[in-house]
Amino acid sequence: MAPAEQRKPVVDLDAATVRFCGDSGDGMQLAGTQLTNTSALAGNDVATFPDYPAEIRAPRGTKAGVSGFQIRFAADKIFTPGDQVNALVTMNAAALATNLQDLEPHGILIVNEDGFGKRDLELAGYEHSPLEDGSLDSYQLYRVDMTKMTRAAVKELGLSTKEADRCRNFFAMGLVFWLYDRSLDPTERFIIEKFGRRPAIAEANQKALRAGYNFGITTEAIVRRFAVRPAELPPGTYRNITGNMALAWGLIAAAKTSDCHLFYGTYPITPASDILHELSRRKNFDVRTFQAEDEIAAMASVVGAAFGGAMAVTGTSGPGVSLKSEAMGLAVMTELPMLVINVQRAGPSTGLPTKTEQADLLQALYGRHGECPLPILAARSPADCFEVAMEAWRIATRYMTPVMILSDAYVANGSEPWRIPEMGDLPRIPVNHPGPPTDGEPFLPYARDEHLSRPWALPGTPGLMHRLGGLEGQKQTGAVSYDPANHEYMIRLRARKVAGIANDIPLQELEGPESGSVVVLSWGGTYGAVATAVRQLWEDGASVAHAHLRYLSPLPANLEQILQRFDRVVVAELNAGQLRGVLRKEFLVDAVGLNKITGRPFTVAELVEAIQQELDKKS
Amino acid sequence: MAPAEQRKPVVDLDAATVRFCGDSGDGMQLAGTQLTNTSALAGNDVATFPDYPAEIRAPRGTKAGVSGFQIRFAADKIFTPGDQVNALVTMNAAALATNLQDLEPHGILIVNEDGFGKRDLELAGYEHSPLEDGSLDSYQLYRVDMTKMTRAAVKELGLSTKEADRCRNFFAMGLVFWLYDRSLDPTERFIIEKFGRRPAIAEANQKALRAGYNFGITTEAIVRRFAVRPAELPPGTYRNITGNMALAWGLIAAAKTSDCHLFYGTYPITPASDILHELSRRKNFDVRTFQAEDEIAAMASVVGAAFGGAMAVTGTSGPGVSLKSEAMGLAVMTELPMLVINVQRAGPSTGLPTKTEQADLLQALYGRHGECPLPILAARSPADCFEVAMEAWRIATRYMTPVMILSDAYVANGSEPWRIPEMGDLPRIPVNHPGPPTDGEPFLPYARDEHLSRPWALPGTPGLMHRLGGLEGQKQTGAVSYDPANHEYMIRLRARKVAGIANDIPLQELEGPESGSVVVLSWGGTYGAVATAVRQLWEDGASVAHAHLRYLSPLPANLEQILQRFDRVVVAELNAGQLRGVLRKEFLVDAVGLNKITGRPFTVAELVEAIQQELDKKS
Amino acid sequence: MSTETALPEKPKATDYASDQEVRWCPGCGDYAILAQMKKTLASMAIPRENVVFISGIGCSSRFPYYMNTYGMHSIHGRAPAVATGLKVMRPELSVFVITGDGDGLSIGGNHLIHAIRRNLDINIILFNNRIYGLTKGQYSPTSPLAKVTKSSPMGSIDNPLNILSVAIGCEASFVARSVDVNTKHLGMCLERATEHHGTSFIEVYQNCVVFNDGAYDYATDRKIRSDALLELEHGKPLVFGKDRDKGIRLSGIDPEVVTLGDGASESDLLVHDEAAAEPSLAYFLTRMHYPAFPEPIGIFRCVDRPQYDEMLNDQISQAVEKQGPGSLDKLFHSGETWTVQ
Amino acid sequence: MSTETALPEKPKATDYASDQEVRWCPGCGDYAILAQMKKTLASMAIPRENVVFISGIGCSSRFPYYMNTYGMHSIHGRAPAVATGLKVMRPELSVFVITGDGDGLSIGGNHLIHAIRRNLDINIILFNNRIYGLTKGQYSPTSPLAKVTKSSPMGSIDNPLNILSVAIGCEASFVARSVDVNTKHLGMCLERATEHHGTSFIEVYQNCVVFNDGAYDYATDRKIRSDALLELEHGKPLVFGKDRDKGIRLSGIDPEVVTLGDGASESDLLVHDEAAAEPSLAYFLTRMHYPAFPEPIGIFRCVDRPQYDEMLNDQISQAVEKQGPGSLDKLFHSGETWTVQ
Ligand SMILES: Cc1ncc(C[n+]2csc(CCOP(=O)(O)OP(=O)(O)O)c2C)c(N)n1
Ligand SMILES: Cc1ncc(C[n+]2csc(CCOP(=O)(O)OP(=O)(O)O)c2C)c(N)n1
Ligand code: SF4
Ligand code: SF4
Ligand SMILES: [Mg+2]
Ligand SMILES: [Mg+2]
Repeated sequence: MAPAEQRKPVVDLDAATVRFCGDSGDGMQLAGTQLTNTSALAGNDVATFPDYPAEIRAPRGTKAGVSGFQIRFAADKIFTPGDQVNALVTMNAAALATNLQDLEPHGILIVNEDGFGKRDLELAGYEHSPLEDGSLDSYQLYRVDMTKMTRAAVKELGLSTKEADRCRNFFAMGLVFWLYDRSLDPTERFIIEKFGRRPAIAEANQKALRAGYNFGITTEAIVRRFAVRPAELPPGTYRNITGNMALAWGLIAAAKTSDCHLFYGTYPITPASDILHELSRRKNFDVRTFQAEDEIAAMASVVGAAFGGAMAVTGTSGPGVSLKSEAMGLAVMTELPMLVINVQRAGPSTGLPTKTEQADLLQALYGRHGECPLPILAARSPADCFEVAMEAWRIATRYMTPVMILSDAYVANGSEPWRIPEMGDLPRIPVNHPGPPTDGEPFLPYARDEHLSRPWALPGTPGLMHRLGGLEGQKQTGAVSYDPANHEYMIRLRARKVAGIANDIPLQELEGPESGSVVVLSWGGTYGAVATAVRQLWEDGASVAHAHLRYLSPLPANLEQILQRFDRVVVAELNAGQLRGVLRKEFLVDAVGLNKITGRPFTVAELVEAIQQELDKKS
Repeated sequence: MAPAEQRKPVVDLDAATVRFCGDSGDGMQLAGTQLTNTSALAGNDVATFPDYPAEIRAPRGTKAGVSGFQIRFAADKIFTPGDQVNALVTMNAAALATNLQDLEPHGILIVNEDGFGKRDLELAGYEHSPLEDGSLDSYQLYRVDMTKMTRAAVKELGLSTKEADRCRNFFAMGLVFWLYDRSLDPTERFIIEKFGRRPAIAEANQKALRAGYNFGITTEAIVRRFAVRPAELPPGTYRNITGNMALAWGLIAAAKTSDCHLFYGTYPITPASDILHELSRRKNFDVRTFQAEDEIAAMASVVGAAFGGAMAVTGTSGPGVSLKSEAMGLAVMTELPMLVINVQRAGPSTGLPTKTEQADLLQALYGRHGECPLPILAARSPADCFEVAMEAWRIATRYMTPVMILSDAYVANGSEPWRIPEMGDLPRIPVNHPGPPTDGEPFLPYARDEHLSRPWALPGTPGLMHRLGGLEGQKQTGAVSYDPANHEYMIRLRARKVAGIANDIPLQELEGPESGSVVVLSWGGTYGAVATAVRQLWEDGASVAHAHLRYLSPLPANLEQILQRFDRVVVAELNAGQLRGVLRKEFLVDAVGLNKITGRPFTVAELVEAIQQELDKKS
Repeated sequence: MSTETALPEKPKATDYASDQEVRWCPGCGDYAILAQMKKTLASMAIPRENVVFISGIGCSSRFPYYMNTYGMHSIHGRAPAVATGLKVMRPELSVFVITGDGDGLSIGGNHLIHAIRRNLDINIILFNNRIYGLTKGQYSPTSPLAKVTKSSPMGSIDNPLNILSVAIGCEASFVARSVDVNTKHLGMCLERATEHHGTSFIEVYQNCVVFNDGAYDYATDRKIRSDALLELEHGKPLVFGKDRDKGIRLSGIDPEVVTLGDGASESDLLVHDEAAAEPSLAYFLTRMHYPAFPEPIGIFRCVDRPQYDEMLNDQISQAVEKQGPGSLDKLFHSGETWTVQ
Repeated sequence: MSTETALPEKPKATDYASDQEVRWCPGCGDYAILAQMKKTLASMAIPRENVVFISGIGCSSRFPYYMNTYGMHSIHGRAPAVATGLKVMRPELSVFVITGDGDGLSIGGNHLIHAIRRNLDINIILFNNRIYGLTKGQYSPTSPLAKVTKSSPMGSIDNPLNILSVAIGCEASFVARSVDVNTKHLGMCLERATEHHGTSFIEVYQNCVVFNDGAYDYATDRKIRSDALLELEHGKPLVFGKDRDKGIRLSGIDPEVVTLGDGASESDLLVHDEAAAEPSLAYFLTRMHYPAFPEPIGIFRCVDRPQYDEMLNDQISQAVEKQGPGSLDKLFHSGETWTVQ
């Protein structure tokens, strides 16, 4: 509901970026999610960036405990949650201290006054209160005593103050919803769904929400509000979706379209665990999840499940991939189809476990002993995870090979609108298993078809009994063989098989001019930032194109030609130059690296500036 | 003793290549080792290539059970055990079937007749006996009934026939010793040492040895014998040594010269296990070995031992390195000095576990999640392992970093003469541990010295208490830090530290012309074959040089200039082109690959031919 | 051989032999176990295509190559995990894990205990030769203290694992022990294990003639074995000895050896109950070591416990019953959606 | 804080606190354990520089950061192996391993049992909150069957590991159990563990307020805990209950609960003997679970066994005695050598 009379002027915007930040316990992730869904429902394009600490709940009021959720909603297609925040909502001093630098000059700053007590200021490292010392004068500062007003709003419900204070995030939402002219309906529906069983809590949250909204209407302090028109999205039904959710659903869809039973063997690890959580809830979709004792067992179980004919998938993050490497070698030798998902996080070792990075590409390519190649795909955005999952399984089954999927914390936890496909429209993934032999000929488990892949013969099939293993096998028969020539033949064959996939994947697409001075290459979760940066540069007529790679092994057949058509090749990635190294090796191209390794995504601004520098070098 | 009267003519040779082959139970490895030592003692340069099956003891008489030992002894410096065999001794039909192809045209072929019974022929896959069907006419075939003669020789000692037959290899040795005019003394000394406790056996072996020798003197069949002059080796005292032995001794020497206690934590695996066996016998050298429950525990134990101030070393092969990768990441983050030895074998997965390969280089470089660099050295030959071990520890301690040493099955099991150093002449390896603080300043575990390395402060030191870990640490303090800028700073710092080692290692040496048409690059165990091939090409005045890399990360500072001075860069390696890829990436040089992945070393001939082709392209 | 698809009416052991030549050392105990396995499957007439042998790495782990069934010679120590993935997806198959004392207890110890505690319906056969065979003779987690081997020249200082105690500690539902050359007894154990639902764990004393020859002489030597071993029989008192004149009695809470006749009669002896709900007795039995005690062989424990694979698949059916077979179209449209024309 | 090198005469708990701010959830059981550890070290006045805490990954594993001693927050599950390398090279240090039910029993289970069977002289403290805390609430190897968690929405089907049974199965020389909030008792256990030579294994019931709150209410709730727990005392009969009117008696070979008075007197009860050579009694005690039985807390077992680190270093000294300190020059020239002028 939006109140009838609107006393204050509404300014139209193309896009707005809002960030909620506060203590881990303040429910900021929920506030962000609600604003996201509401804006999506309002027809905006949206992009989000949740950012929370490694600690489950660091002590209240500490910087370490600050949790934030940023959302950008727009009237046009957008690819990122935005660099700078237009409106920053901070629930306490620590949140202000750690987030202020991202607020645009003269931006809107809403603070929960009561989060700036003596202790709060100390924990945040403030000598004296920034609310008092004028250091915030350059912003549109709105001091709101959310605690008091929330308590007042829910008074007659007789909750404990602790319970009452838990409603504060709804007050903050209400205020922001008013500020950006958002409907309260979706959130009110959510409240009923979520808290229906505890009516008092449900009502309290609702009251807090409206109190916040009404505060906006009545307060003298805030004089204008904003509106963002619906975006022109392709027609269809949409939902908001996170990367991990899209990946999980993509796996289920791939199993369906290939008539396989889905097996997900894994060991929990941030930021991959949500895939397990989602899949374990989908048992009625014929999904079996196995929480193994460790990643090695998870990988080994996947090899066993694949031997049995399942769509066998494992998911983890960098440390888990390191542990899986030996068993992945077995997967390559047995030439069974399976998927290995790496939701990358900042390394090395334990690194920054909740932060994002793209530094596991070389490990995906070379992280196993011996010559041990496998195909690698990377998802560009939350919704893209769905397609990547299906495509990876298509390749795995057609080429009888493990396939690695690279995601990252930014893609996995971020969300965006997803145009919902009709299952009926999704391409089938054909999977064949040989039946009992009819010709009396001995069965050859390592015979090859036109894709150089071997038959997927399943235990239980009369007459096809065979043994697989990690020792080198005789071509065709697969029997253990120490024949030197056969070893080289098999090494080359496994490599040729993977290389051959290049003829079975789309040619590399290029956004922008077919040729020119600079082509920017990117892969994985940096798509949005790079695409946005390049578009901005186009507006100044820059001669720059963008090639975003989904296929990292093998590389698309036309990639080399594309690179040759530009004076300069720039590779943007969140690592020290891993794809850049691969391109230098493959094509002897003197690619320039545009790298960031801070555990945080690229900002559009820094990309624009860096690419501009390359363009300038040229002229 | 060599008998007084020498009735038969002696032909002088520059070098001779002999191979003993027979059943795993026939004692061929021992025969080869004896001829090796004897020739070394005679002043020849020697090189050996033991080759045995993966099975412990495959069934008698089968091809799978054939074990061989090849040795080349020469009057000049040699680098390889030779491509083709001048004299082949075969104890049974299977051995003949699997080894004949390596015997030179018209070569000497000594067969133990009684190893060619009906069953033997079947197992070897012969329709009818090659001794009868004339298929061996082109060779100098000598049929000797070793069994009968050996039994006769030891008759009066009253051994069981089983025991008697076990002496056959000594009969074979005796004959070969006569054929190449070798002294029996070393072997007789060996017999007394080895079998002293069982006099009957000792005497039997001795009798068999002499019987073989005397058979040579008396037989009408063999009309000439051969002699190989002592080689011109640099003055000094020599011994014959295998790669694994040299590596083990190098580790002990490094511990001594750095005043550290040696800890070797490992899990057995072919072909690395002999390092453990040797070190576990050296407890009186203050060497502690820990046979862990697996490779992960081995690696972790090494991190713990390094934290405690030990010279901590682990050794394994490819599959073990795959398992260690996660813990190696911790080693890199904690910046503690330690050594990780990979005695490479043919992969991927279990592959060909007893065969040699160089396919773990990219794993050594990139096989860990995140940006996780460490220095890598490779040994070129058995004796070189000693120096490499010491140099690796020098780097590890000066730069506070784990260092990877690459060896391979060929280097590890092969042997060559080693000029014994004086411990007094070996360079000291300085190691410092900070003492208790005197200034009252807080201790900074991640402070940096001029090499960018941090202090190695040991538990037990008052006032230096600190915590290490896998999470990203604040520069200087090492305290856990989620600061984005600090993460990038630390990632770059760890990389700079390793890169900086390039200024602290010798410039790359070049054998041959300073510039010209072709430079051949190699690393690890292929040195001998490549060096020999290049020397042969020099004799035809070819413009080819050879650069053999000991340092694979970082690469020597002058390597790029060297490559630029040649029209063509050829990279010879026993993999699908791993170093080649690194050079392309680093220097954008269009290097040509000269690759072999059969589980066997290069032959000189195939290298000469391949390099010649490159030279021809040029002209 | 994998060409003739049909198994004869009365299959013979040879029907389960693959065409691969067996490559263990002459005299290796593994031969006897292989022979018994083929006999057992033949006697139970289990279709070859429904049998899968999963092994790790080691001499023992070459076993699958020699069986004309499905099989995987996987990687060191991981066979139980491979088997888990296979079994939960294909519960109808009979899955065997073949492992060694190094493969199963050293690098693979964790997978072993987790498979056992989950009670996955597989059969795990551990060839215990108390040595690392394939890597040529290092001590293993079952090598006795002070054992001199290539890697312990002054004697091993690793207190050995008593694997059956550990298995009981993990509440194994089926635990047995047998001896490679005791063919009838081994056959019986293999058959019982195959029939059991849940994880069947069998330790087989296996002689490594090359690197640990004679380790089990006490258990195989005609002269002493009847005093050194105690053959467990369900419901029977714990009697042993050449003349069956000795037995095991409880003194306090610990077992003790008594000679029947002088002061002790069969009625005083502990009676074996493989089906006891509490594994106390089974635990005792695992603590008995020669020479202080005779070492029990046979079925220590055989009880019914819910099986992991069964429970997992039951949850699937329940979920389908409760929520109906999942429709992705429905799922995709669940929660908040909006439509753009 | 690591600047003032000298420890005061009578050190206080705070002397062992690092300068790092503690970052567990408010109300987490880990706080209580941290407090007791500092108290214990202070009361024993162990020099800070001689103490090393090695942990894996998990909430519990952040422990070392908060102690002003040496420490390493290693990687998931590997702390016992890290500690092994450290302890064998530096036997004079007191080395503690801090681990969780996931870190120590899931991914790290194998290292744990091998450390225990080797009897390395370290103290392993397992914070058992029966959940994966740091990864936000998946079931762990100690979560009960049917436990509903993020990864088991229909209930866990993994039969939990009884870690103390497993430890006893590995012949642990010191086994204890305590409760996070039972501060005095926990302090006693920590002190005994620190004094013990050999691997000391302590399971601490720890409450995860966020993801598994109340898992141990029965053990902490004043009203029931005295009936739900049995406090072990060496040499004393197994008595428990608010009015100390109940006890444990042996029936056959299994323990049973009896009420003192009606037909049973203290003299019928099992008497605790933590030093018993055979771990039978200790094993029984690990099998007792609430509500069928009271759950024992305290020292289950404390016996002397040779320690791995000691034996290893003894072999070194023996070797030096027998063969004399090794001379590399001699070694290099051993066997066949020859000289070229
Ligand atoms: C990851 C890995 N580490 C080590 C090895 C080397 N290896 C192969 S088998 C084996 C132990 C074999 O002992 P056991 O399991 O007792 O089998 P056995 O040969 O005695 O039958 C080892 C250490 C390997 N193949 N892979
Ligand atoms: C190799 C690896 N796999 C997975 C993880 C993710 N992870 C961190 S802690 C943990 C389990 C924590 O549970 P527990 O050991 O019980 O500690 P708690 O947090 O409950 O104290 C997991 C799965 C990791 N850090 N490293
Ligand atoms: S080494 Fe031992 S276990 Fe292996 S095959 Fe030979 S005898 Fe059997
Ligand atoms: S999540 Fe649980 S275990 Fe972890 S800190 Fe919070 S309360 Fe403690
Ligand atoms: Mg064994
Ligand atoms: Mg836990």
